[in-house]
Amino acid sequence: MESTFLQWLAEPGLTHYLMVSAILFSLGLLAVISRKNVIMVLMGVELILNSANLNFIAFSRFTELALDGQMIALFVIIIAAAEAAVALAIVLNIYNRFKTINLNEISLMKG
Amino acid sequence: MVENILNSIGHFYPEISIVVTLCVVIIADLLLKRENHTISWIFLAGLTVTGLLVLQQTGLNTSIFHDMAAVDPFAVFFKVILIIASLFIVLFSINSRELDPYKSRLGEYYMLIAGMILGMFLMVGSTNLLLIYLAFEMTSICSYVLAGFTKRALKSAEGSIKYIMYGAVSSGIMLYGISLLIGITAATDIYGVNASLAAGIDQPMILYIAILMIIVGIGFKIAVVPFHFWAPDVYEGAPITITAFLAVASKIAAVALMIRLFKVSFMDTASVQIIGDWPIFEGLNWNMLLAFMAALAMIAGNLTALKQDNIKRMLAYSSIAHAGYILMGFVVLTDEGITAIMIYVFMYLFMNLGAFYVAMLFSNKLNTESIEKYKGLGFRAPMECIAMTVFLIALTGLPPTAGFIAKLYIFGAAISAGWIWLVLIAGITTVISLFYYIRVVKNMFFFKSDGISEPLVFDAGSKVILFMLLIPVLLFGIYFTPIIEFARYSLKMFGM
Amino acid sequence: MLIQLSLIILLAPMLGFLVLIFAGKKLPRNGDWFATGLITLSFALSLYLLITKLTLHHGEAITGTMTWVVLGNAAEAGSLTVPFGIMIDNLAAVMLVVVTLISMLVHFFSVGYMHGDVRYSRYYAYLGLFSFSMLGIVLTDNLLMMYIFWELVGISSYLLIGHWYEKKSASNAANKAFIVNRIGDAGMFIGIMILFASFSTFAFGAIFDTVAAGNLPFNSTAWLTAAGVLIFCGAVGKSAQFPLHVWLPDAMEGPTPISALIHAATMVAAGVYLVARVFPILTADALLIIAYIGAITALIAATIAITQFDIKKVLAYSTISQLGYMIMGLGVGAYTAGFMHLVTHASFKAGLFLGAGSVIYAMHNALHKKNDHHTDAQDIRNMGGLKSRMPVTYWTFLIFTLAISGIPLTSGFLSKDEILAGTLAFGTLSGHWLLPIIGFAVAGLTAFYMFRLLILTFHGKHAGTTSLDDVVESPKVMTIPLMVLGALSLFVFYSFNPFGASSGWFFAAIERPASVVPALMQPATSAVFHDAVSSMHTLAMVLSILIAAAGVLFALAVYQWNKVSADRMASSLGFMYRGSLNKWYFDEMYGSVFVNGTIGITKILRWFDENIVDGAVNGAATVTSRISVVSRWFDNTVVDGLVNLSARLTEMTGTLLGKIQTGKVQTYFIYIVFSFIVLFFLFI
Amino acid sequence: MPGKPANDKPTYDEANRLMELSAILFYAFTVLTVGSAAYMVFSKNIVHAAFALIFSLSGVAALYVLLYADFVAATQILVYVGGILILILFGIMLTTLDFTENLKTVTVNMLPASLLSGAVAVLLLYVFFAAEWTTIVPADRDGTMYDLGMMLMNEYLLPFQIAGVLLLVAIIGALLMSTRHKNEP
Amino acid sequence: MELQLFGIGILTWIVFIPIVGVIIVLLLPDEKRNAIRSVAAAVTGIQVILAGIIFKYFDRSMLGINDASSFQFLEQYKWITVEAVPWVGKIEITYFLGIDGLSVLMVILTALISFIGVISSWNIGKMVKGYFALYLLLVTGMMGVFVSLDFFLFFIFWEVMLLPMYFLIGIWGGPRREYAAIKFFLYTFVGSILMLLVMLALYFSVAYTNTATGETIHTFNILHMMNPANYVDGSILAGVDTTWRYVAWMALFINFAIKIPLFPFHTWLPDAHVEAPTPISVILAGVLLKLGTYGLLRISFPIFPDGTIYFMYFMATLAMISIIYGAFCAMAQDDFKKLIAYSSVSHMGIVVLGIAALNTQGMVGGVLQMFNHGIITAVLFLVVGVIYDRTKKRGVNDFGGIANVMPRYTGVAIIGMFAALGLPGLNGFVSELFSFLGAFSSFRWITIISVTGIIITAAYILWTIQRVFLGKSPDEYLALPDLTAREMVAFVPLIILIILLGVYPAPAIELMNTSLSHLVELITNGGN
Repeated sequence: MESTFLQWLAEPGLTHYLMVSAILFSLGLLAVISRKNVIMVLMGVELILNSANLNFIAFSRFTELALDGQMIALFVIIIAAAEAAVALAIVLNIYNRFKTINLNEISLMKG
Repeated sequence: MVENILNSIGHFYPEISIVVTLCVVIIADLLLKRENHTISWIFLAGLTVTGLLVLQQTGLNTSIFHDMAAVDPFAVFFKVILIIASLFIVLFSINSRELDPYKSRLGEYYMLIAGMILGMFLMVGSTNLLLIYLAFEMTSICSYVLAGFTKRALKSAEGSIKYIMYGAVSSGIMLYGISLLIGITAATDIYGVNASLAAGIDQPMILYIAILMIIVGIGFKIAVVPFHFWAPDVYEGAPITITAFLAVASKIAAVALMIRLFKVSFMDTASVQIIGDWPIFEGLNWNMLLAFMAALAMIAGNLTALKQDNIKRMLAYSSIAHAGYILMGFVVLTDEGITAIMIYVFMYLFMNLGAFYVAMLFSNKLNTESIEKYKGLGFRAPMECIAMTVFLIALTGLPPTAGFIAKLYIFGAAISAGWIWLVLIAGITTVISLFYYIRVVKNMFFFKSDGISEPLVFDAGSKVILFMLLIPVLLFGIYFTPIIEFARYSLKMFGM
Repeated sequence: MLIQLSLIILLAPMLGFLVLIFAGKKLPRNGDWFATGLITLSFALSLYLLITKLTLHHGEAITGTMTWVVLGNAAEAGSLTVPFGIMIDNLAAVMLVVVTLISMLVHFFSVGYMHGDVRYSRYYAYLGLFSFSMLGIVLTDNLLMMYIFWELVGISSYLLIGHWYEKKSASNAANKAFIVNRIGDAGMFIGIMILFASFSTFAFGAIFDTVAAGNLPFNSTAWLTAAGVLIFCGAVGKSAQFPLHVWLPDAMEGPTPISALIHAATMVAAGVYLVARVFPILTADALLIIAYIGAITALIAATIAITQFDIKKVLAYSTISQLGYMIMGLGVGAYTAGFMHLVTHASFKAGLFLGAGSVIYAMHNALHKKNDHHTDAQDIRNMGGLKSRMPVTYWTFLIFTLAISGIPLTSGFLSKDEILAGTLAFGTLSGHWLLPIIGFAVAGLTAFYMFRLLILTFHGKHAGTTSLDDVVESPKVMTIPLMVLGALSLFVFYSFNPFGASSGWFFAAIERPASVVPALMQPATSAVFHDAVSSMHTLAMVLSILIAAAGVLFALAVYQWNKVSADRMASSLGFMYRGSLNKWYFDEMYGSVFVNGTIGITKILRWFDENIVDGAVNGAATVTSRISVVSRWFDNTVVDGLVNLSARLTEMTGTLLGKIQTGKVQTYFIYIVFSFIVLFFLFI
Repeated sequence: MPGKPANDKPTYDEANRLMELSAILFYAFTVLTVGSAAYMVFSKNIVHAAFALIFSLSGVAALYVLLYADFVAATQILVYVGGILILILFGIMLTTLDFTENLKTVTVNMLPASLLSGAVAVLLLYVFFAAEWTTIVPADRDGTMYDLGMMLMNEYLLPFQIAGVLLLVAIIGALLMSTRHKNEP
Repeated sequence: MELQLFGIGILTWIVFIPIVGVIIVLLLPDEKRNAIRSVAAAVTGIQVILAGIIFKYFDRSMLGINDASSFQFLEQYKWITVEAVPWVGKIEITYFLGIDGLSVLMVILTALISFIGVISSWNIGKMVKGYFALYLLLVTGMMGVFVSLDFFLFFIFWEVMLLPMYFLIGIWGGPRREYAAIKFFLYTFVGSILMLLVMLALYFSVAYTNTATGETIHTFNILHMMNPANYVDGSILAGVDTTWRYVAWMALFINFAIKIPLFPFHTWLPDAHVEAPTPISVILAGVLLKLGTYGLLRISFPIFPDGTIYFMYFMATLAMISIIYGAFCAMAQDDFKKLIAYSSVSHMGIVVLGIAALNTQGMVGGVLQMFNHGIITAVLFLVVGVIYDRTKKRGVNDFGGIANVMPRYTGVAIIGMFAALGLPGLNGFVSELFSFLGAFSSFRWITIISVTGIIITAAYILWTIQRVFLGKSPDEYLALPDLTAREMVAFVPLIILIILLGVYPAPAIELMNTSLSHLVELITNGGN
């Protein structure tokens, strides 16, 4: 049993990569939920996107998905860039209006 | 290869037209730079052309760009709705005083709307998971910016940051779900996903997680409980034209996307017994999940709306509730249900836009969105208030308005499939909804305005737009055969 | 022919009502001549009809019907025709004459008595309505129509009692009369429904035939008894029988001629008429109940009458007592005697009331002249010595008093004697000896209190504070009716034998109908009963004369000769006296029982202690208004409260859900992830 | 399937050694990626966090290389490290007035956040670990650029074009949000 | 029987002529108040004339109820038709109007009360145009419900009444009008939703086969719903005595009970009545309440005979409670209008008791009571309105001695009150009599207890008469003017009807006899 587990450890396969991506995803989620700073939240989102991309690449390597996975990952990177640009622009605007980028201080509307 | 692309382009004119419009708007904006609404009319013309091109696609049932997207009656139906909504939004924008300080930026404004329309067109047509995500992001990114378009207004700025944060996280989660779905099925298009699942579900747990994560993303767009939290804040903050657009167009587009995705991917084609029935894969009871969410949406949306004073926020919660009613049709898993959804969104389009439009007219004159400030308006602007009353009772679902027909079909579908508990919840929440809709009416008509009593005068143009919305709401309440026929005809999806 | 005639009799007063209500004030003399003329016409025709009926059509009943409503599809089973019909038998013919006669006399009397009243024509209009309704009761051939006219006399009584509605006491009395009557009527209605539900008909004849054929309501004799007793409830209300007798004394708030007509002679006798009408279906049990109710009523009312000082109240209780007699008579099976007492009582009691009216009229005018508005014109303590000033009134009054006391040579002796004989016979047949004992006791009491009234009013010295020099005899239009009634109170009109009526024309005309109920439930048959009566007749006669004489003598001893002090007697009887004076606390009891019903008997007792004075509390009204307060509370608090509670809950949930909407995006993320996990577990 | 088939298969030993090597590299990069990511999440200093993210994303790029996705790895480095992160750093600079004070960022909702993220992590890890995968033998590739290029111009033409529009729209949108206009305050 | 004018059936005329009125009223300028009022009066007057024509030509011997061929003045046109779809069949909603013995009296009542409502609305001065537009819309709704034979159409008309009523109470009402209006709206709306659900369930359960084309057609036609043969096998409401049928019956019953209103669904009524302006109270009590019992008879009873029989005692018990409870509550009220409102609860209880008996007498009595109660409460509310107009007071204890001051008014009021009290010779008696008689054959004890309600009724009515009309008149009221000519126009027809139907009800009973007997037979035979 132990040897099989060791052997499993020694042969990084699809599961390994998926688990790395799972950890990245959770860390991203944690950052998103817990950090006050908008930019930190954005960085958390980038982690989430990267974890998804890692999945795509891993699947493209280990399943019949082949290059389609890589293709999707490329598009995701592009979209992430676009989204980050817009997000940062909005952050700048927020900063101009509120003089803060702490998310929990920006709540005029509730209820 | 090349023929495929060339053929596809032949079936891609509406989208191309939108992109062209987008470019024309930018260029025109650069050239004109005048603070009037010329740009609006140019955009309106572009949209009209697009609309005509959409209508030309009637009857097509084909796949384009290597199964990336489909052009089928189902997509055309939703494109028609989206175009109608967009046309109205442009007309609203022309009349909106709120946008006046930003007149010099109308080019960007329309360009972003064009981007959204493109995204939504792709949402209703795409059959590829990548394109779905792309279209989704396209729509989102444009709407993030649009929500903050009146950026000097603090609420608008706040709305846009909340929107993008929420949206980015939701779409991130959805992307993760898509990655898992693609991984376990080794297919990128929804037909492939279905084929793979039909061959056997190897990884049920991962599939569940994937479906749930995708629901998180789409649920965000539809603003269905429990993924709705952004909606009230964003709706309240965004300029009213954009709020209306978000509440109507992007919600409807997401509904279309969800129907296509779920119907094509997660249904067991092999075990079809009755035409029009959707058997789901055994053990994959996503309709129960949706029923649960629909019930939550109806309850939470309607109850929370009770306490709202800002008309936009109230309508936001109301639109959350309406998302619940729409999902009810989804739960039924028959073509009945989908027809009901299509009828619902068609009716919803007019009545919701109408309500937002009147709210905008009042906001133009009174500079307020508070329902309390509507007191006595019934005597100062009788026509608008009567129209508002009609829109609101249509939203409640009272005959003889379109809203009643919408509810009738949704309830009917649910009853015929035996979802009695869900219908009961829907019924009770409908009664509750009456409370807050009628509160607006009450304020308008039952009170004397404090001090001011001179009539509010609206120009003829704005009245024409009002009637363009009012007449369908009343007409479809009495004679709705064409809508039903249209919806039934549009049930056809490519590949099904 | 006779049917058409009866229709004219019936509708003539109605015509008077319609004309007077719409055009009364425009007619000369406000139309009193018109109404009086019409009723005189009715009377004349009734008399003709009676004679014709007795001579030409003695044994048969004359009927005529007209369809009122058809229910259901005529072609289908279960359809039903509701007819309006007229039936003239001897009972009805006699009753017609009684009603029209008294009514006519009252019309005449009122010309004097009501002269100058604010609503003079309205008064005559209502009299017409009453006469119409009463004649309807007499003429009808079915229970439904009976009930309809029954209610109509109730409403005319209500209108007339409340004639002087500016007085709170008058409108209170009117309400009380109607509502108490309604209680009885509701019972009667249920009784009618029982019969109708079983037999699908209202007609007396058809019902009797069906029962005779062996059909029972819901196949049970208990229901038949119930039907009888419930219909009798109507009579209990209308004839002011215990326990619904409380309204009649209050009804004296109405004009005195009305008291004479409605609350003495005719309407209250309708109950007796009703019992006589439905007699064939009354089972032995029902009859026993009826007899006892009659007896109790007679006794209670007589004991109250002894101590009253209001001249009209004394007469009112006397009326109740006499009605009890009649009911008891019918109950024991002395059918003809009971009905005969109705007829004789009608004349002398109407006479007594009109005489009292004459006295009150005179007193009132006298006091008015002196500008005395405080002295009660109806209190016998303020009278006395009127004999010389009002001779006609006095002498007629004396005749009536003798008649009611059952002194020989009067009509009252004849009928009362027969009833007492009947009770004695019933006692021998069934062993219920209490009934004759009460009967004779009441006879004595009647003689006593009537002579007390006579003496205190007319004899002796004037007892009041102001002198009554101005009292003068009433005008002719008032005294002539008194004289007519006085004449009619003599024996000769009913039987040529002053000591026995059974050989007279009346007994020949009115025969006890045969019972149709199943044999086991039948009372003693006519023949058996008749034999018993014959054997007891002499005994009854002797006893009744003796007891009446004793009563008269005692009254004379106390009030005329002052041999016995009334005050000492009162104080020695103590509790009995107070009870009688306070009408046995019926009003108070009705008020208190329902109010404090659930709280317990202690509170009732305390209430007795605290409330000696008659607060003119309308018992039923108090109860119901208390209950209604509770039900209003229930409505506002519980029923509405539940609705409001759900509204409140809805709102609270809304607020709560609003709280979730914190406005902080990161809190929303928590919700998303949390719902994600929850949904996942729901999903799998 | 486009792309050249792998001709020369490695011998068993070579394969074994490669496997060991790849395992070592995998763990090394995993530690780098996850470690920097964790540092980023928990770091109080936002600039440090940004640099930690650079390391983490570079680690991901390295993992891409291990997965034979050379072009994607290059893009990752170019776009992320060269683009997005610079953007983020600029963002930090522009929105921070006083570098000594405001670099520290506070956390909120730490307890529910860690509980929920932990739960998600456990859930995902368990599910992935428990899953039985039928993987195909990884096909070694020389490079993916050619194939990707072909696909981009064929099957993925539409997304490619749409992505272009998306970028255009995003750029204009970003400009709209971040610039001041002439008559704006 | 068909009557047409310009090719349009008389029922369409009578239903939609108020809509013509609405348009004319809206086109008139605000200032021409008298013109607006006259248009309303003319339109409702025409309705009365049309009702008279219907009364004259109505064939008293035709069955109606579930037999399309024996309905009269029938109009049926295709409205919504969706062509056949494989798994559902054809879908059909028709414009289907017709009357039978059950509805003809209600049509006449509606026309009459509407007209009288207009007359008594004459002195409403606030926003005359809006008032009459809404009023006429309301009239269309009411009339439409009584003549629709298609459930969908029925429902639309049913709901069309809601909003005008809401506004009429809410804008022209008393101080607590918004509360009353929303309460009315919400209660009724809850009921409507339940009815909507049942309607849909019925729709999916009922399909008939077109004999000509052989198509299976789903329809909202009420008459088809009455035929057990039309229920699709396995559908939710198929079969007899199933749980779902009982549930559906109950849902419908709650809807109608709210409208009637039966205890415990009645609490909207006093509020609505108190706050509504007089003519609206007249309409509300005179016509709207009848919609509830009419609905029971038109829809619940014949479509669900099994449920009706099953819940017979339940209905009767509620009716009994309403009779007694309503009467008690009425007695406790100080507000004249509230008193009458509660008396309506009591009197409508009698209707339900009668119809729940499921025999001819009870049914005839019940339907006649619907008509009579409509007339009587109309009079009573007008009575309150008159005194309120003059004194701006409504408390029963505020008055006294009015009889001396306003004799004509008192006469009218007392006739109305006596009719409510069930005095023979006036119409209320006849219908109460038959209702109770019928009920007694079916439920002995419930009826016996209910009958005690008439005692309480007598008590509170007499007490009210005493407090308002009798006694000495306070000085402030000595100068009150008696009824004006216009007020007399409103009162006289009603008073005449009260007396006429009290003395000779046969003309009214003849109208409905055949149909109601057929209805009873239909129910007792379980729908065959």
